Amino acid sequence: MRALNIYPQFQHTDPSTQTRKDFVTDQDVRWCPGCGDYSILAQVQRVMPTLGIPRENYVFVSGIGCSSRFPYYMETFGIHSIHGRAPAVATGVKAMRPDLSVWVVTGDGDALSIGGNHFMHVLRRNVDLKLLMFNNQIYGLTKGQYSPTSPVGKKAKSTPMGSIDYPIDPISVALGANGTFIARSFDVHASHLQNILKRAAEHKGTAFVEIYQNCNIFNDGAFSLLTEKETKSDHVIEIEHGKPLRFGKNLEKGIALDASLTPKVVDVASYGEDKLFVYDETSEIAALIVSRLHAPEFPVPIGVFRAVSRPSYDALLVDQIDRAKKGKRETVQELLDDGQWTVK
Amino acid sequence: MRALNIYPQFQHTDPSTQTRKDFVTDQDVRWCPGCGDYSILAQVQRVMPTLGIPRENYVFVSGIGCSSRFPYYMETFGIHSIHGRAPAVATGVKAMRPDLSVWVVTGDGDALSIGGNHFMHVLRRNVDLKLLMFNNQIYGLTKGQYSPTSPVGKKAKSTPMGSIDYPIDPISVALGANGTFIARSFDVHASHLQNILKRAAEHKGTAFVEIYQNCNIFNDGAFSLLTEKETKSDHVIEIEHGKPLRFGKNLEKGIALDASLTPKVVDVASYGEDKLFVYDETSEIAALIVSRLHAPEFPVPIGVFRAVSRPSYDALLVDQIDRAKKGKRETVQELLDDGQWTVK
Amino acid sequence: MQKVVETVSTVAIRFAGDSGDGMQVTGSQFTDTTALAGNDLATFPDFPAEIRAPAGSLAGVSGFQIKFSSEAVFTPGDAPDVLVAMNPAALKVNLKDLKPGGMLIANSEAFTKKNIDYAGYATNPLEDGSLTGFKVFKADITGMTLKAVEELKLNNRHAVRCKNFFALGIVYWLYGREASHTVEWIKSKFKDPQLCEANLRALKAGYHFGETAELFDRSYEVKQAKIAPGRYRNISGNEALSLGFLAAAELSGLELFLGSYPITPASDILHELASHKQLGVRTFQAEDEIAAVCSAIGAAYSGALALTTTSGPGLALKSEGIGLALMLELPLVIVDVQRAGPSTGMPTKTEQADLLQAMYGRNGEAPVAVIAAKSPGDCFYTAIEACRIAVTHMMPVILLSDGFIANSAEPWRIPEMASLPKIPVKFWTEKEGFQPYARDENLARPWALPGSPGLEHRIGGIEKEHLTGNISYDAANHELMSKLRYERLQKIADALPPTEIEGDQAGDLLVIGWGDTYGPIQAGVEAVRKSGSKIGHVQLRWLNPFPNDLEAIMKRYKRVLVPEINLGQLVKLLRAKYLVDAKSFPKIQGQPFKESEIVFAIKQILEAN
Amino acid sequence: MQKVVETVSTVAIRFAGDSGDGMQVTGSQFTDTTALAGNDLATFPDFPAEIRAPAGSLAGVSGFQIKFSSEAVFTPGDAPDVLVAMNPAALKVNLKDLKPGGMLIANSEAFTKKNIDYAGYATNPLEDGSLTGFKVFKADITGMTLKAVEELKLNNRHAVRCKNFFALGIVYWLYGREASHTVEWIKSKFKDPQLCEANLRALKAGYHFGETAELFDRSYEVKQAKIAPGRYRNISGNEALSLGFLAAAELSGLELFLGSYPITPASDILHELASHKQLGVRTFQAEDEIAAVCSAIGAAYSGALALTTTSGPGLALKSEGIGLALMLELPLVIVDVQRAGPSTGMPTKTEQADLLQAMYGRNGEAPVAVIAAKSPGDCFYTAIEACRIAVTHMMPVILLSDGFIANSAEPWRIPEMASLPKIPVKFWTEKEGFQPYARDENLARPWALPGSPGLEHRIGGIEKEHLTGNISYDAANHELMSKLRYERLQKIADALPPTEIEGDQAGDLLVIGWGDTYGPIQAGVEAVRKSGSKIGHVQLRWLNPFPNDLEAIMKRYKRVLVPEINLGQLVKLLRAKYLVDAKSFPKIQGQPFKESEIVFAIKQILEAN
Ligand SMILES: Cc1ncc(C[n+]2csc(CCOP(=O)(O)OP(=O)(O)O)c2C)c(N)n1
Ligand SMILES: Cc1ncc(C[n+]2csc(CCOP(=O)(O)OP(=O)(O)O)c2C)c(N)n1
Ligand code: SF4
Ligand code: SF4
Ligand SMILES: [Mg+2]
Ligand SMILES: [Mg+2]
Repeated sequence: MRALNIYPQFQHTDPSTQTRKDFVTDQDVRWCPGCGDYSILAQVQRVMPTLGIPRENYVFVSGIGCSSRFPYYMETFGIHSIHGRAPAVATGVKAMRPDLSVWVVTGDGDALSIGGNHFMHVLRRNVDLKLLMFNNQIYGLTKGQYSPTSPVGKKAKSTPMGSIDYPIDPISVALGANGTFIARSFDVHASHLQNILKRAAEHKGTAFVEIYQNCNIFNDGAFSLLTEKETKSDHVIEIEHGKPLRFGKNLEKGIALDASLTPKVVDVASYGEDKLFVYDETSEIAALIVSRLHAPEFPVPIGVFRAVSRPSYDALLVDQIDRAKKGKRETVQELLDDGQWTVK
Repeated sequence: MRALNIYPQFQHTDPSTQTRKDFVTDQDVRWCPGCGDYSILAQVQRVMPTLGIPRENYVFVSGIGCSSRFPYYMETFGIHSIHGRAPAVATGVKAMRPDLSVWVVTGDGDALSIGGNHFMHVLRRNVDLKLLMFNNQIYGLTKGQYSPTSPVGKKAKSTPMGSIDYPIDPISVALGANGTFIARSFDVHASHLQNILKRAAEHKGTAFVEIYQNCNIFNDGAFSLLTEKETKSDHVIEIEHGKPLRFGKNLEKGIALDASLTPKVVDVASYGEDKLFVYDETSEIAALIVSRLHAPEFPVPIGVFRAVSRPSYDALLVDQIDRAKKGKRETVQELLDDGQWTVK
Repeated sequence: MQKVVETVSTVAIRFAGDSGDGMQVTGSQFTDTTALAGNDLATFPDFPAEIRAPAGSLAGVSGFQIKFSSEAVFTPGDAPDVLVAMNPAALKVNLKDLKPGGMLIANSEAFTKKNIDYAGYATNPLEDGSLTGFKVFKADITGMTLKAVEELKLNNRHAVRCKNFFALGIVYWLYGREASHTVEWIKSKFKDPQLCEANLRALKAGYHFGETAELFDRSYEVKQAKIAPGRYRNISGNEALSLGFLAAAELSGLELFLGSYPITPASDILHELASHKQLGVRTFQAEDEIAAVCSAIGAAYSGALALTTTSGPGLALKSEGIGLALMLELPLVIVDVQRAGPSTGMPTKTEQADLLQAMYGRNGEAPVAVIAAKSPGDCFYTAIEACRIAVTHMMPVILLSDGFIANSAEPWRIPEMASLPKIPVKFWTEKEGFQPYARDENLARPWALPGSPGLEHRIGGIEKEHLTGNISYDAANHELMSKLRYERLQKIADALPPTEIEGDQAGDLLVIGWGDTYGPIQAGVEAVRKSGSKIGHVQLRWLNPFPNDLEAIMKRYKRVLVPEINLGQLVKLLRAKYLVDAKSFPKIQGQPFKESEIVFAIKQILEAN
Repeated sequence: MQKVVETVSTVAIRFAGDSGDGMQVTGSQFTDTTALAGNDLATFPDFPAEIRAPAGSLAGVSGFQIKFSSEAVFTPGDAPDVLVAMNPAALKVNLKDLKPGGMLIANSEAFTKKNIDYAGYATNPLEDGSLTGFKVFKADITGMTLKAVEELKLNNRHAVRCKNFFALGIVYWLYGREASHTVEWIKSKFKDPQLCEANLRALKAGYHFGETAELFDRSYEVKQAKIAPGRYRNISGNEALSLGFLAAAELSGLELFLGSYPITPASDILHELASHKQLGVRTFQAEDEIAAVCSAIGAAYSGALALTTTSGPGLALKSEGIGLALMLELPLVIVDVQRAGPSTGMPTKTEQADLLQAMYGRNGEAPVAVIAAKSPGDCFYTAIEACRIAVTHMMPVILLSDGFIANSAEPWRIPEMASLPKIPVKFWTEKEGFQPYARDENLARPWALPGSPGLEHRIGGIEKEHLTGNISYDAANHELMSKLRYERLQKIADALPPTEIEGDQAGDLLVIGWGDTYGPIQAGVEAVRKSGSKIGHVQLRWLNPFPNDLEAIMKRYKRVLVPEINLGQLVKLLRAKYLVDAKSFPKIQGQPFKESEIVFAIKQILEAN
C-alpha cells in the first residue's frame, strides 16, 4: 500500500537534561515593562523542562494580541497565527501529530471575542491541547478597548460612557462547552500558576487555564483586589479537590450552600466546618456552582474547577484510522479501478 | 442641531385585527413534505397575531439552512442573511430600531457551528430579540452531515465511521453565556410550543428557544423517544416555575437531588413529593442542574429553564444616547471648529 | 412487427422528472451502460435547489442529460434529441430545449388535472396540439410499472417508485442497450429482495414495452466510438478530485489531512475522503470555513499533505487564513468548487466567477498559485499537480473546479498509479545551516517539522526577515520579501511544459478558456474550423502564474477570444498583463456553454472587421 | 551675544526618541504652533509596532516629521533638515535620512554606555567623529530638564518625562515660534498642577536655553505662506473621516450606526464616533469583523446611515458580508484604513495594497463602489461622498484610506456645514406600486423600512427575481440581475463631475495616482514640470467605477505612469480596461513615497523613448 515512509525519525533530546534556559529564545521580549505577561512567561519556562517532554516536541500556537507574542519567546516550535484562530490551527497540529505537546496562548479578546467559536468547539471536542488564556480584561495590543471580559461600565477607548456589554465569564463558557479541564490562576502567583500548568500538562484533552494578567498600561490594577497583600486573602479562594471551601487570612471564612443551593459566605467557627461545601473537581454541578462566585460579593476562586476524563478528539481519530486500516484494505489503485471496463 | 427628521411616521395596523392568515406569504413553502419545520411555522403564525404587535413591526432574520428559509413564509419584514450571522444582523436591526420585534430563526448548524460566536455574544449582551433554533441534529440543507448537536457515533455523510465530536448542548452553552431567557420545546408539541413562544415574546432581552425538529429526510426519528406516544411520557419532563419536577404517564416519577447535588429519578409515592426538586426559573443553579439532564438516563426537560431580567443591550444603548444628548450639546459644526484658527 | 434499426452517430437524451422520480439514477445507469457499449459520451445533471420540492412543482424538476456518439463527444449536447418527461412540470421546464422534431416520451398518467395546473399549463399539452413540432410518444409509464410489479404486493409508494426503471427500460430498448449492468446494479443496491425484484421487473417491462408496443416503429443503433484501448470508468469531478488527492498522498508519501466545512457543491469531496480512513486520511469537519483552513495550516506545518475544500462563500471566509498560509510559506491546497454567486447566489448552479477572488481576495500583496480543472477526469490530474506545486514550492495553491464539473461524469481512462511520477518531498532535518526562511532553487523555504531536535523555530503572519524569519519592520526587507513572494510564482511558470494548443497552431483566432468551458469550446472550435478558419484553442490549467509561452502563442493569432461563465475575469488578467485586445464572451446563467453559443461567438469575432 | 535670524523658505524637522519620550506630542504641538504661525505644512508620524518597547531599543523608536514652509507643501519632506534625537537608538534609526549637512540636536545625556550598546553602536557616535557630515548640537536635555523642575520635587520618573517639552522649547526658539499655544495645551492637559507646572518650566527652559546658550549662533524664520483666508484647523485622516461621517448624517438626516471591531490603524474612527453619542451616533464594538459588517447591514436595512470600519485583514473577513450587502442592495460604507500586508503584515506601517481586494475580494460577480481619500483633509469629503453614493444608489461603498493618511495631520480649511449640499434620502412609504427590486433612474431599489405598514417584504443573499425580489434560479433572470449590478455602478460614473487634472492638461506624461500618493506625486510633478516637460496629474478618487472621461484624458498624453505603494494594482485595472500601456512605479516599504522617488520615476519614463 503506502510504499514510502518519508517522515524523518529522530533521536530525541533527553528531557531530563533540559533546563529553563533551554526554553528561552534569542528574541528581545517586547512587552511593556511591568506587564504581567513576563511572569507568566517565566512560569511556563520553568515548568516546561519538568514535564518529561523533549523540547522539540512542544508547539506553541497563538493568535494576535500582546499575549499572542508568546511563542516568539519560547525556544520550541511555534506559530503566531491570526486573530482568534489559534485553537483551529492547533487542532490541525494535534490531529496530525498526537505525539506533540501542543499549547495555545491567547488573550481575552483573541479567545472570547473573535475566537469565541473556536474556543467553544475545541473544548467540546476535547482536543488534547493546553489553552492558556491571559485575561487582562482589555485589548492590549490595539491600545485599550474594552474586551468581552471587561466589566459593565468600563470606560475604555471605545466606550467613553462605559461599557454596556455584560461580560463573559470564561470559566462559565468553558463549562457550558463541557470542557474537561478548567482552571484559573494569576500572573503573579508563581507557585500556584506553576502547579496549575503542571496539572494542565498532565491532562489528556483540552486543558483550559484562565490566567488573570495585569496590563499595566491600559488596565492597571484590574485585579488589585485579588493581588494586593491587604485584600487578597479576603477576595481569593483556592479551591482544592476534596477540601471544604475556605478562605480569609486564617481560613476563617467558608462557602456553604443554602437550601436553594445558593452559595453564601459563612464564618467557619460558628457555622461548622463540616457543613461547608466540599469541593469535587469531578462534579460538574460543583464546578457550575463555584464558577458563579464573583467579586466583590464572593471571593474569586482559583485552582482547578473541573478535571474529568473523556477521550480526546485526536485519540478517537487515531483509533478510527487504526480500525479502518484493520478493516477494508483498498489501495488507491483499487479505488481508481472501481467500476472499470476495458476497451480493447 | 439635527435639522431634518426624514424618518416616515405611519399609522400602524391595529394588532387586534390581525389573524394567522395575515402572516402567511404567497410563496410556496419549499420544505420536504413531512418536515418538522411546517409545524413550527404554523405555531409561529398562530402566535404572532396574538402579541399585540402590528405586523409591520416584526422583522424575521435568518441565516442559511432549511430552517433559515423561514422568513420567506412570514408576511413580515425579513432578511435571509448568510450562514451563522443572523444574530449579528439582528443586533444591528434592534440597535437601530428598538421599536421593532425582532426574531431570529436559525438551525443547529447555523447557530452553533459557524454561528456559535454570535450566538454566545448576543446572549451575553442580552439584545432584545427572540432566537428560535430549530435543532434537528443534522445539516439538512447540505444533505445530511452531522451537526454540533449530533450525538457521538452518529453516522452521517461526513462521518461514515460515526462522529467523534462530543456534542454541544445548546441550553448549557446559553447558560454559560449568561442568557436571560432560555427554553426548549418541540416541533410537534403545538400547545407547548405556542406557550413558549408567547413567553419568549414577552421577555425583554434575548429569548433563546431550542426547538427539537424532526428532519424526516436525513435524520428521521432523532427525537422519536420524546415524541412517540408510547415513550414520550417517560422521556420528557415539563419544567414549570415553582413546581416540583415530575413526569411519567401519571406523573408518578420525579427528580430529586442527592447529597452531592446529583439529580436522580425517584418514585414520587415512595420518595415523597415534598422532597422533589422544585423548579425555580430565576435560579441559575436550578437551570444549570436541570440543563444537564440527558436522555435516556433522565427525562429530557422542556419548558422555560431560565427567565431573569437584566437590562437589554438596546435599552442601555438608547439610555446612553439620551444621557449624552442631555449632556454636552456639540453640533457637527462645533466639532469641526475645534482647534480652529483664522487666516486672513 | 419487425422493427427497423436505424443507425445514428450521435444522440442526446434528457431524462426529466420530479426530484423524487430518480432521474439522476436513471441518467447515470444509462451513462454507465452507454460507456460499456463503447460510445463516447458526456453528461449534465441538473438538480433542483430544494432538497425535496413539492411533488409536481416546477421547482422540483430534476434533469439529467447525456450525449453519446460513435464520434468524439465534447459536451452533453445543446438541444436534446430525446426528452423523457415524467410529469407536466418536467415537460414545462425542459420542452424549450428539445430539438425541433425531437422525440418526446411522456409519462401520460402523470398528466392529471392537478399536475397540469401545478405546472402552469392551462390545458393538457399532450392533448391540446401544442406539441405538433415533436414526435410525441405517450406511454402510461406509471400505470404499466404498477402492473409489472403488481404481484409483489408492494405498497403503492414503493411500487410507483420503480417507474424510472421502466422508463430506462424503454430507452434501453430504443438504443439497443444491454440491460445487464443495470440488472447487476439493482441487485447490489436494493437490499430488500422485494424492492430489488420490483425494480428488475419494471426495467424488463419497460424494455419489453419498447420492443412490443406499437408506439415505436424503430430503434436506433449508435456504433462504438474509436476510443483508445485501456481500462475505463465513469468519474465525476468531485470523485476525481478526491481520488487525485489520495493519489498525491501516495505519490508523495505524505499523510492526507482535509479540514472542511460542508457546502454545496463541494461537500462530496469531504464525504468521499472521510470514507477512506484506511488510507490514513484524516478528515476534520470544522465548525466553519475559517477553522477549516486554519486546521489545514496547522496540519501542513506538522507535515501533512493539507487540503481544505469549499465553494465561493467559503473561499471568501478563508481569505484571511489563506493570507496566513502564504506568509507562513506552507504547502496547502484550497479547493473552490465554484457555484453561481454573488453571496449565496444559486448554490446548485454552476459558474466560474471566483477567479478574481482566488487571485486577489486577500489583504496586501498576497499572490498564491491558482490552477483550474477543465473536465471531470482532469480533476484527478489537477489535484495531483496542485499538490506537487504546493509541496515543492511550499505555497498555497487554489484549485478551481465548479458545480458542472463536480457533478457531471464522463468515461475516463484509469491511470496506473505505478506509472505516475512520484512527488518528491524532503523534510529538513539538519540543525546545521537551518534557517526557516532560507530558500532553495524554487525559492521554497525548508519544511522543518515539529519534533525535529534543534530545528525549533517560530513562524507567523507578521512580515519576517529574509532568511531568519524573525519579525521585521525593516523597509527594504519588506520590499524584498514582497517581491520574493511574486518571484516564487514565476518559478512555477519556469518549470511548466509547453502550453498545448488544440486546433490550428497559428491563424485567425485563438480561443482561450479555463475550467469547464473546455468541452464546449473544443466543440465550437472544431465546428467552425470545418468551414476553413484557422482557430487554435488553449485551455489554461495555470491561471497564476500564466505559462511563459502564452504571450508568444497569442501573438500567432489575429484575434483572441475568451469565453467564460462569468462577466469576464480571465480576460481582464490577460489584457492587463499582455496588453492584448482579448475579447470577452461572457455567459452568466448558472449553466455551462452550449456548443452553438461558442460557434456564434467565434463567428461573430471572425466577422467583425 | 546677539544671534542672527536667518530666513529660510522650507524646513523639515524630525523629532525622534523612545516611544515613552512623547515625540508624538512634541510633533503635534510643533505642528499646531506652526500652522498658527501661518506656514503651510505636512506631517508624518511613524510609530513603533510595540505598545511600549523596552526603553532605549531600536524597536522602540518613535518619530514625527514635519515640513513647513512659506511655499505650498505637498509632503512631509524626504530628508529632514533637522533631526532631534533623544537617545542613541533614535539616532541610529533616523540618521540615514538626515540631509547631508543637516542639523542634529542630540540629547547627550542619553548617550550612556548602556544605551549606546543597546542601539548597536560600538562607540559613542557623538564622540567618535562619525557625524562630521552634520551640524551636531549636543545638549544635555535630560539634565537641564531635571534642573528646570528641581524645585517642584517631582519623583525622577515624572521629572524626566518633561524633557520632550524642553526639546520643543529649543526648537521653538530656533524657528521663532510663539509658545503660547503649547502653554495653553499643557494647562488644559495636565490636571495635576505639579506636572503642569513642571512641563511649562521645561518648555520655557528649553526656549531660554536656545536663546542664551552658545550652542546656536542663529535662529531661523519661515515666513507665512500664501494661504487662502478662512478658518483652519489641523486634522488627521481618521479625525476627518469621523467628522465626515457625522456631517453626512446631518446632511442626510439619517442616524449614524457604526459596527466595528478594533484594528490598527482604523480603531480611532471607532473611538471618535463612540464619543459623539450626543449626536445620536450608535457605535457597536462587535465580537469580530463579520459581526461588525453584519450588524451594519441590519442597521442599514432599518434605516441607518450604516458604516463599518477596519483594516486589510478585517476587510478579508468582511468579504462574505459585503457580498450579502451587495445582493441586498442596501447602503453601507465600508472603510478600510490600509496597512502593510499580507496577513498580519506590518500593522503600524502604511500601504495601499488592498485595492484589488476591495475590487474583487468576494465570490461571484460582486461589484461594489470603491473610493479613495487622497489626504487627511480629503477624508472628510470622501466620507461624505461615500455616504451620498451609498444612500442614493442603495449600494455598498468601500472607502480606502491608509495608515499614513490616518495618522498624519495637515492644516485644513474648515467647511461650513450650512454650505455643504444636502444628501437627499427618500424612504419608500407607499403600498401602491411597491416592489422590493423595482428600480429608479439610478437603478436603485426602494429603501422601505421595517415598520412601514403594507411594505412587508423579504430580502436575502440568494439570487432574486427582477422587480419582485423573490428567490429565482431562472437562467435569464440571473444574467439580467448580474448585469444590472454592473450597470448600477455605471450610473455613478455618469453623474461624476469632470476629472480634475493638475499640471498640464495634455502632453508628455500623465501621472495617475490614488490615495496617499497625492502629495508626493504633486510635488514630483511640479518639480519636473519646472524643467519644461508637459506633465499632468490625476489623483483618482473613484476607483470603481472609473470616471467616464478618464480614457479620453489618458489619450491626451504620450505616456501614463502609475506610482503606487504596492506592487502595481491600479495599473492592472487601467491596463485591463483601457488597454493603455500604463507603467507601474511600485514601492512597498511600509512608507509613503518621497518626492525624489517620484521625480526619479518621472524622469526615467520621460527618458525611455
Ligand atoms: C482580523 C483582525 N482583527 C483585528 C485585529 C486587531 N487586534 C489585534 S490584537 C486585538 C485584541 C487583543 O486583545 P487580547 O486578545 O485581549 O490580547 P492582549 O493584547 O490584551 O494580550 C485586536 C482587536 C487583528 N490583528 N486581526
Ligand atoms: C459560508 C457558508 N458555508 C457553508 C454553507 C453551506 N451550508 C448551508 S446550510 C448549512 C448547514 C445547515 O444546517 P442547520 O443550520 O442545522 O440547518 P438545517 O438545514 O438543518 O435546518 C451549511 C453547511 C453556506 N451556505 N455558507
Ligand atoms: S499593552 Fe498591556 S498587555 Fe500589552 S504588553 Fe503592554 S502592559 Fe502588557
Ligand atoms: S432536509 Fe430535513 S430539515 Fe430540510 S426541509 Fe427536508 S426534512 Fe426539513
Ligand atoms: Mg486582553
Ligand atoms: Mg440542522
